Amino acid sequence: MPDGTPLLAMRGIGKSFPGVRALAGVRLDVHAGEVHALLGENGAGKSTLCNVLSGAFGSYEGSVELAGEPVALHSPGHARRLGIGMIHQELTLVPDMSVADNILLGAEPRTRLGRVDARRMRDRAATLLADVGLRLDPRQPVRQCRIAEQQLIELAKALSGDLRVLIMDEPTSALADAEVRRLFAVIRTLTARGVAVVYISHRLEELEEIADTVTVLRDGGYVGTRAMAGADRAELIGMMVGRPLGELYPRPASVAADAPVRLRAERLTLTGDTRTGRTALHDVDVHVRAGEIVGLAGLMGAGRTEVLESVYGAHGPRAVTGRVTLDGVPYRPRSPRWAIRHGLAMVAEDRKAQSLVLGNTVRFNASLAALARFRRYGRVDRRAEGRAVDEQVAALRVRTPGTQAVVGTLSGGNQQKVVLAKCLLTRPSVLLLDEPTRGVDVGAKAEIYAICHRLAEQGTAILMVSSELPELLALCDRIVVLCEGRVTAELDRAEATQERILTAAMARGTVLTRTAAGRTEEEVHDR
Amino acid sequence: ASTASPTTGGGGSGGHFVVAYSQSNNAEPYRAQLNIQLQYFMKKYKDVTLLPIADAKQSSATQVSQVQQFVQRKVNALIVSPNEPAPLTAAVKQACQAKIPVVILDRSVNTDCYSAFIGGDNYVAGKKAGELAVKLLPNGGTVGELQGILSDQPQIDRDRGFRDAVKANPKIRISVHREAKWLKDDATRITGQWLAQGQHLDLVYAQNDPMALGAYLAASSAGKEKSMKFIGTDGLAIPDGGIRAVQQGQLAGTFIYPTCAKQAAETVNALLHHRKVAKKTTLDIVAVTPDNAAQMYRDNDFSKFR
Amino acid sequence: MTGDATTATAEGPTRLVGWRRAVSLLGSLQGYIGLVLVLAFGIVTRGGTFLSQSNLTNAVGAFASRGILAVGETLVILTAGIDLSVGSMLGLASMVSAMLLVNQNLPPWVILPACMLCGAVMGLANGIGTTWLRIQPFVMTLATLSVFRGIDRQLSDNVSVGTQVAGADGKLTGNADSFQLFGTPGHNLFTGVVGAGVYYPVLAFVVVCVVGQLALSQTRFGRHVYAVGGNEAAARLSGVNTDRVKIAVFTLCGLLAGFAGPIDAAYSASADPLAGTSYELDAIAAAVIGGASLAGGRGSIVGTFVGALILTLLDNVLGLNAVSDNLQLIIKGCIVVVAVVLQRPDLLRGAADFVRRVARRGAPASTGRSS
Amino acid sequence: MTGDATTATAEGPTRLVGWRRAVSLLGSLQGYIGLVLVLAFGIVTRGGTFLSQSNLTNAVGAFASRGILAVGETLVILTAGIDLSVGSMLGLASMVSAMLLVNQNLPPWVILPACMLCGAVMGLANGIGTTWLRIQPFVMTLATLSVFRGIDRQLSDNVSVGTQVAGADGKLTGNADSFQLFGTPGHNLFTGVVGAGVYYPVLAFVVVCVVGQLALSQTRFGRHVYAVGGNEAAARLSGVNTDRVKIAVFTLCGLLAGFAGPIDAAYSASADPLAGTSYELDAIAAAVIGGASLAGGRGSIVGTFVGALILTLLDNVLGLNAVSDNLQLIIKGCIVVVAVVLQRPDLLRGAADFVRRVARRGAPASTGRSS
Ligand SMILES: Nc1ncnc2c1ncn2[C@@H]1O[C@H](COP(=O)(O)OP(=O)(O)OP(=O)(O)O)[C@@H](O)[C@H]1O
Ligand SMILES: Nc1ncnc2c1ncn2[C@@H]1O[C@H](COP(=O)(O)OP(=O)(O)OP(=O)(O)O)[C@@H](O)[C@H]1O
Ligand SMILES: [Mg+2]
Ligand SMILES: [Mg+2]
Repeated sequence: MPDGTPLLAMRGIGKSFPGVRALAGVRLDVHAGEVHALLGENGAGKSTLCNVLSGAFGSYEGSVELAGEPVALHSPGHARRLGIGMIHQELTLVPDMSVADNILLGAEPRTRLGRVDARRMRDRAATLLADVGLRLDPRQPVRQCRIAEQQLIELAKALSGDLRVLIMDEPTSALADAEVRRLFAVIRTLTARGVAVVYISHRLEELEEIADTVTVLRDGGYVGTRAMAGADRAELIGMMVGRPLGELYPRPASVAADAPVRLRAERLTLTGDTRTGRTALHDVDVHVRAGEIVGLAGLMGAGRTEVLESVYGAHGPRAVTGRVTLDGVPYRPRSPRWAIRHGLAMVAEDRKAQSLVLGNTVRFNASLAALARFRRYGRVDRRAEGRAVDEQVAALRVRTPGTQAVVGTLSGGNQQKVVLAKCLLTRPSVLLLDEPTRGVDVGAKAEIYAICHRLAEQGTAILMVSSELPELLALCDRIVVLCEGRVTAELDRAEATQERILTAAMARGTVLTRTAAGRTEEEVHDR
Repeated sequence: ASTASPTTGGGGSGGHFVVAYSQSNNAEPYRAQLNIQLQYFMKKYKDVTLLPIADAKQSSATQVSQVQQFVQRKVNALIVSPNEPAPLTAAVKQACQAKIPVVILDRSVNTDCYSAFIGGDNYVAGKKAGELAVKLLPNGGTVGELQGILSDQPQIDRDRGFRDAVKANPKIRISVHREAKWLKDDATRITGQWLAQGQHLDLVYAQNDPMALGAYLAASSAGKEKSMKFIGTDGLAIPDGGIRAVQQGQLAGTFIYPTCAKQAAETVNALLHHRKVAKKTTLDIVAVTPDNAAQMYRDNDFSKFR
Repeated sequence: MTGDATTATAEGPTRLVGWRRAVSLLGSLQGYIGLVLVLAFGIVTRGGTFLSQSNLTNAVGAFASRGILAVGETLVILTAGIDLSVGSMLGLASMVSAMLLVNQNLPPWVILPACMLCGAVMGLANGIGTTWLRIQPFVMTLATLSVFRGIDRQLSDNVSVGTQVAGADGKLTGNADSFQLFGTPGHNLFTGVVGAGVYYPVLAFVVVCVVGQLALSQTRFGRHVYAVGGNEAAARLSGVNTDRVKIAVFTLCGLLAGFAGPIDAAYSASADPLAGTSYELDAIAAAVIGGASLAGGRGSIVGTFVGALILTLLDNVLGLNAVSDNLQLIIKGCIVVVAVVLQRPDLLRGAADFVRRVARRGAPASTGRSS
Repeated sequence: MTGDATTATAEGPTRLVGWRRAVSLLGSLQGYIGLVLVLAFGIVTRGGTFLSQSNLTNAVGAFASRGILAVGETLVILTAGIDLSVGSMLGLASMVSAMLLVNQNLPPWVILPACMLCGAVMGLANGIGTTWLRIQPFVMTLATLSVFRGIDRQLSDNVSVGTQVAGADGKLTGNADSFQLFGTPGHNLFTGVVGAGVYYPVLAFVVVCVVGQLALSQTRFGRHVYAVGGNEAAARLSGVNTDRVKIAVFTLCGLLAGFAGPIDAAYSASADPLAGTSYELDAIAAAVIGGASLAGGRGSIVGTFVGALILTLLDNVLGLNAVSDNLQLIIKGCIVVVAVVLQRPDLLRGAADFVRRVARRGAPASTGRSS
C-alpha cells in the first residue's frame, strides 16, 4: 500500500433509501496512481458508495476529502469539475445522440461565439475513441452501437474530462477478453499519469491482475482493506460473504452421448441490420441434448446473442431462416410467446432494457412470463403466484426487502437474479442464457451454476452465452465457437482450452465441416 | 306560475330574492354584452341579488349541471340562455318541478314548463339581412356566406332566413358558403381563400359581426374592400363591435339582435312579486345602417356601467 | 436470508415496523387527500345541500360519460399510449344511438350493443394504426379525432338529433321513453325498488370502474397491460403479445366510448354533432390526477375514479358557492396542482423519513442538503 | 474489428456503398414527402392560384402564430415534456398587447417585449411546477391552461378588445396604425423596399424557426435539450443541470407564446378572450407530424416547420378546392396518417433493404422459411 496523504479520503459515509440503509460508516482511501478495487456481494453498497462520490445523490452522510481539501459532492457536474469521472454500472448514454455528442455531453467545446465547435468535438471524440480502442464514426448514433461498444464509449466519456479520480463500476461486465485487455491498457496509462482509479468487478481474476489495493464491503458496512499483492482469494471471499464458500465450479456429471437431442438448429440464418447493430448469422448449426449444457463462445459481435434470439423468436418469423427442431419435431421460432409456450426460456443480455419492468415489483417481474401457470377462473391466483415467487426468490437468494419491492431499487446483481427467477418460473425444458452471471457476485454465481446443474440433471437443455471463458470451460459439456455469424469450432469438454477457443473465435473466413462421427474439424478457406 | 317563498331562498331572507343566471358562453361578445346589461338592469331592483353569472362555456352538459346546482341552492328565480334546446329541457323541467320560476332567453327549450321566454327571432335576423342584400345588389350579384357552427340553431335559422329573402332577386347567387365557427380569424382565412380562388364576390353575409369584420380584413388585404359589401349581425355597441364598424364604413349594415337583458330583468322582478308576465316575448330585430349607426351606438352603449 | 437486509441495517427493528405500518396506512389514504379536501370544502361551505343525494347524483351523473371515457383512457395510458379520439368516438356513438332510435325505432338494449360495437371498431382502427403502421398514438388518435368527427358530422348533416321522439299521440314512443333511462336527468332505474331509484349514468360509471379495476388487478391481461407500459421490450421477451395488448386496450377504450355514447345522448336528450368535443382532456386529466403516468406502467382505475370525482365535485362545489367563472378557472387549476402534489406517494414517505430521522437523532441530518 | 461486421458480411461492399448513398440521399429528402405531396396536390388542382405569393402568404400567415407556438412546443417536447398551456399563454399575451395598446397607447416596440416578458413569466411558472414540484408536465400545463385562461378572461371581463383604435379625428392613432404591422391582413413591412413588402407573421415565423434550429443544433444548450429528452438520468449524471434545462425550455416556450400574442391580436384586429383556445393541439400536431417524438429526444425545428406547412397548406388546398367542411375533417385526418407513415425514416430503408435483397437473390427472402 502506498503511503502519504491519499488523493481521495472518504470517512463515515452513509446513505439511506426509503426503507433501506444502503451504506453506513464506510471509509475509503485512494492514492494517486493506484487502482483501488471495491469488492462485495450484490447489494453490498459498492455502487451506492461510488454514486456518492460521483455526486449522483443530493444528500449523504460523512465527509469526503480530495487531495486534503474537504469537498461536498452534490451534483454530477460539480464532481466532474473536481476531476471525478465515473462509468456507471448501467449504461448512461443517450441513444439518439451521436457518439461524439455523448462522449462530450456536459463538456462540449465551444467556439468564441458560443457555438458548439462540431469539428473540435469530432476530433476530440475520435482521439478518445482511439484511446479506448474503438473504431467508430463519431457521428454515428449510439443507438446503433453494440453493448460492448457502448461500454467502451462510456469509458471514452469518462476520459474526456480532466481526471483525478476515475470510478469504474463493473466496466467489464459486457466485455470479452480482448476488450478487457484494451481497458486494462487504458487504466495503466491513466495510473501512470497519477490518476486514482476505483474499480469494481465481480471477476476476481481481473482484480488480481489490475488492482493494487482492495476494500471489501458487506451489507453496507466497511469490512477491511488489503493490499492486492498479498491477499489470498479465499480470504477475500471470506470477507465478502462472511462465511466460507464451497467450490465455485462444481464438476458436472457428463451427459450420455445418446441422450436425445432436445434442441437442434440447422442452417440458421439471420439477416443483419446495421441500424440496430444486429449481426447476421450464416448457416449456424447448434444442437443441445437433454441434460446438456452447451456454451457459445466468441468475440463481441460474433453473433452469440443472435443465435439465442433467433431460436427464441425475438426477431420475428421473417428475419430468420433455417430449420429448428424441438425434440425432433419441427419448430418455427415465431415469437417469444410461442417459444415460452413450447418450453423455451431466455435470459436476455440487457436486463434493464430487455428483461425487467423496472418500475414494478419483484413479484410482478418474476411471474410475468409464467402467468399462464397461475390462471384460475380467468384470474391470476395470487396466492399460488406469491408462493411460487417466494420459493424461487429464496432459492436464488435474491436480496430484497420483500417480493413487493420495486425491482429498480435492487442492486444490479439482484436484478439479474430476478430475471433468472422469471425464466425458471416458466419451467423451461430449453434454457437460453445470455450472460447469465453478468454483474453477479461470486457467491451468487456459484448458486447460479448449481442451479444450472440441477436443471441439467433434471433434463433441461441449456444453451449458454458467456464472455467469461473460465465459466464456460468449467460449466459446459460442449462449447460452440462463433465468429462473425459463422460456427468456427465445436469443442468437447475434454478438448476445450482457452487458447483453442480464442483461436477459433478469431478465425475469420473459417467454415466448419462435420465428420461422420459428429466430431468437428476445421478447414480453412481463403476467400 | 310561481309560489317561490322567500324563506326558502338560498341566502335570501326578509323579502330578499336570489336570482341565478346560466349563460351558454360568457366569452362570446354578444353574450358578454348581455351579461353586462343584465347585471346593470338587475341592480335597479333593490330586493333582488343576481348571483355571479354561471358560464357553461358552450357545453350543454356543464349547463345542465349548473341549472341543477341552482335548483339545489333553491334560488328564487332562474334565467337560462340555453346552449342547446334539447339538452336543457330536462334540467329546466327539474327547476320547474322544484317550483322555481324560469326565464328562458333567446333559445327555446322543448317544454312548456317555464315561466317566460324572451328572445329575438333568428329567422327574421337572417331574413332582414337578406332583404338588405337585395337592396344593396339591385342588379344581382354573387354572395359569399360565412356560417357559424353548422349545427347551432341560430346558424340554421339565420341561413334559412337569408336564403329565403335573397330569393326575391333571382340574379343574386350565393356562390360560396363555409363554416367559420363564429370566429373572426377563421373568417379571415376562409375569405382569403375565396379571393385567392378568384371568386368574384359582391357581398359577404356573415352570421355575426366578428366574422363580417374578419371577411373585411381579408378583403382589405386583397385590396377589394371597396368593391365588396359586408353584412353582419349582432350589432353590439362596443368599440370592437358591428355598429362601430358600420359607422366606419366597414360594414354595409348590421342588425341589432336584442340582448333581452332589460326585458329579462323586468320579467324576473315581476315573477318574484307574483305579477303576471307574458309567456312568450319576441323582440324586434333593428337594422343598423350608416345613417342611424351613431345614434344606435349612443343608445346601446353600456360601457359606462361596467 | 432474503428479506432481512433492511431490518439488519435498521437500528430498531420493532420501532421501524410500527413506523412503517403507520406510514403505509397513511400512505394508502394519501391518494385520496385531494378528494377529501374537496369534500371537506364542500361540506364546510354548503353542508346539506352539497351532501344531498340528488346533488351528488347530479354531479357524478354530469361527469359519468367522461368518467367512462377516462377508464378506457387509463387503460391506454397504462400501455404508454394516449387516445385523443375518445371525445369524437363518444360523439359518433351518441349520434349512432340517436339515429338508431329515431330512424329505426330500435329498443335501447339493441342500441347499446350496437354503439359499443361501433366504438370498438373505431378503437380497433386506432390500435391497428399504432401497432401495424407504427404511428405514435398521439398522432394516430389526433388524426382519427378529426376523421371520426367528420364522419359524425357527415352522418348527421350537422343537425342535432333529438331523442325524445313523440308518437302519433303526442306522447313519447316506448323506445324513446326507455331510452331516457340511459340518463335523461330525472329518469332513474329501479324506482320503487331502491328508494328514489338509481341514476343509470352513475351506476354505469361505477360498474365500469369496478370491472376495470378487477380486470387490471386480477387478470393476466391486466398484468400484461402494466408490463407493456413499463417496458415493452421486456414484455415482448417475456411472452407478451405486445401488439395484441395494445390493440386490445385501444379497442376497449373505443368500446367504452361507444358505451358512453348513449348516456351522453340521453343526458342531453339529443345527439349533437359536436358532442364530446374536448372530452379527451377531461378524460386524460381524470386519469392523470388519479396518479397515472403518461410514460406508462403506472396508474389504476381506482385512481382514475378518484380523479374523476375530484374534477366533478370541485366543479360542483365551486358552482354551488356561485364562484364567478373566471375565478373558477383559476381556482380549479390551482387545486389540481395542490391535489397532485399532496397525493404523491413519496411526499408522505419523505416527510415520514424526515420525522423518523429527527426522532432518532434529535436533529435532522445536516450533512448534505437535499436535491 | 468492431465496426466492420456489416461490410464484411455483404458480398459486394462497393455496390452496398452506392446503394447506401442513394438511400441516404432519398432518406434526407424523405422527411419532406408529406409536404411535397400536399404541394403537388395543390399545384395539380389549383396551379397558379395555389402558388401565388398572396395565397401562400395568407396560408402561412394564418398559421404563423400557431407555428411559433409549435417551435416552443418542440423545445418542450424534445425534453420529453409537453406544454398544453401555450394556447392560453398566447391568449393572455394577445389580450395584454391589446390592452397596452388601447389603454396605455404604448408603441408596438414596447408592447412586444412586454408581452414576451409576460409569456416568459408564465412559462417559468410551468417550468418550476414540473421541476421543483415534480408535477408531470401534462398535469401542470393542463392546470395552468385553465389558470391563464381564467386570468385572461378576468382581465378582459370577457369582452374582446379591438386594436384598431381611432383617434379624435376618426383615423387610427399612430400606435394602433403601427400595431397593424404585427399582422393585420394587408399590412406589410418594408413595402417598397422588397416588392410588395414582407408580411410580418410569416417573417416572424421563419425567423423564429431559423433561430430555434440554430440554437438546437449549434449550441451547448441544444445538445442538453436533446440529452435531457433522450435519457434524463444519463444527462444528469453527465453533469447537465437537467432542471435548469427544463425550466429554460418551458420559459422559452412561454416567451414564444408571448411573442405570438400580438401577432394573433393584430391578425384579428382584436384580442378575443378566447383567442388561442385549442391552439395547443395544432402546435403539438405540427411538431409531431414533423417527426418529434413525444417520448423526447427526437425531433427538430426544421421538422416542425415542415409539419406546420403541411397542416396549413393542406387546409389551404382543401379550402381552395371547396371541399365540404365535413369531408375536410376526414381527409385531413387521413392525410396526416399517410404523411406520417411516408415520412418515417425507416420506411425507405425497409423498402431499400427489400429491393436489395431481391436484387441479390433474384427473389424475396421467402425461400427457406423454417418448418
Ligand atoms: N434508488 C434506490 N432506492 C432504494 N434502494 C436502493 C436504491 N439504490 C440502491 N438501493 C439499495 O441499496 C443497496 C446497495 O445497492 P448497490 O447498488 O450499492 O449494491 P452493489 O454493491 O453495487 O451491488 P451489485 O454488485 O449487485 O451491483 C441495495 O440493497 C439496494 O437495494
Ligand atoms: N442499442 C441497441 N439497440 C438494440 N439492440 C442492441 C443494442 N445494442 C446491442 N443490441 C443487441 O445486442 C446484441 C449483442 O451486442 P453485444 O455488443 O453485446 O455483442 P456480444 O453479446 O458481445 O456479441 P454476440 O453478438 O456474439 O452476442 C446486438 O447484436 C444487438 O442485437
Ligand atoms: Mg452495483
Ligand atoms: Mg451478446
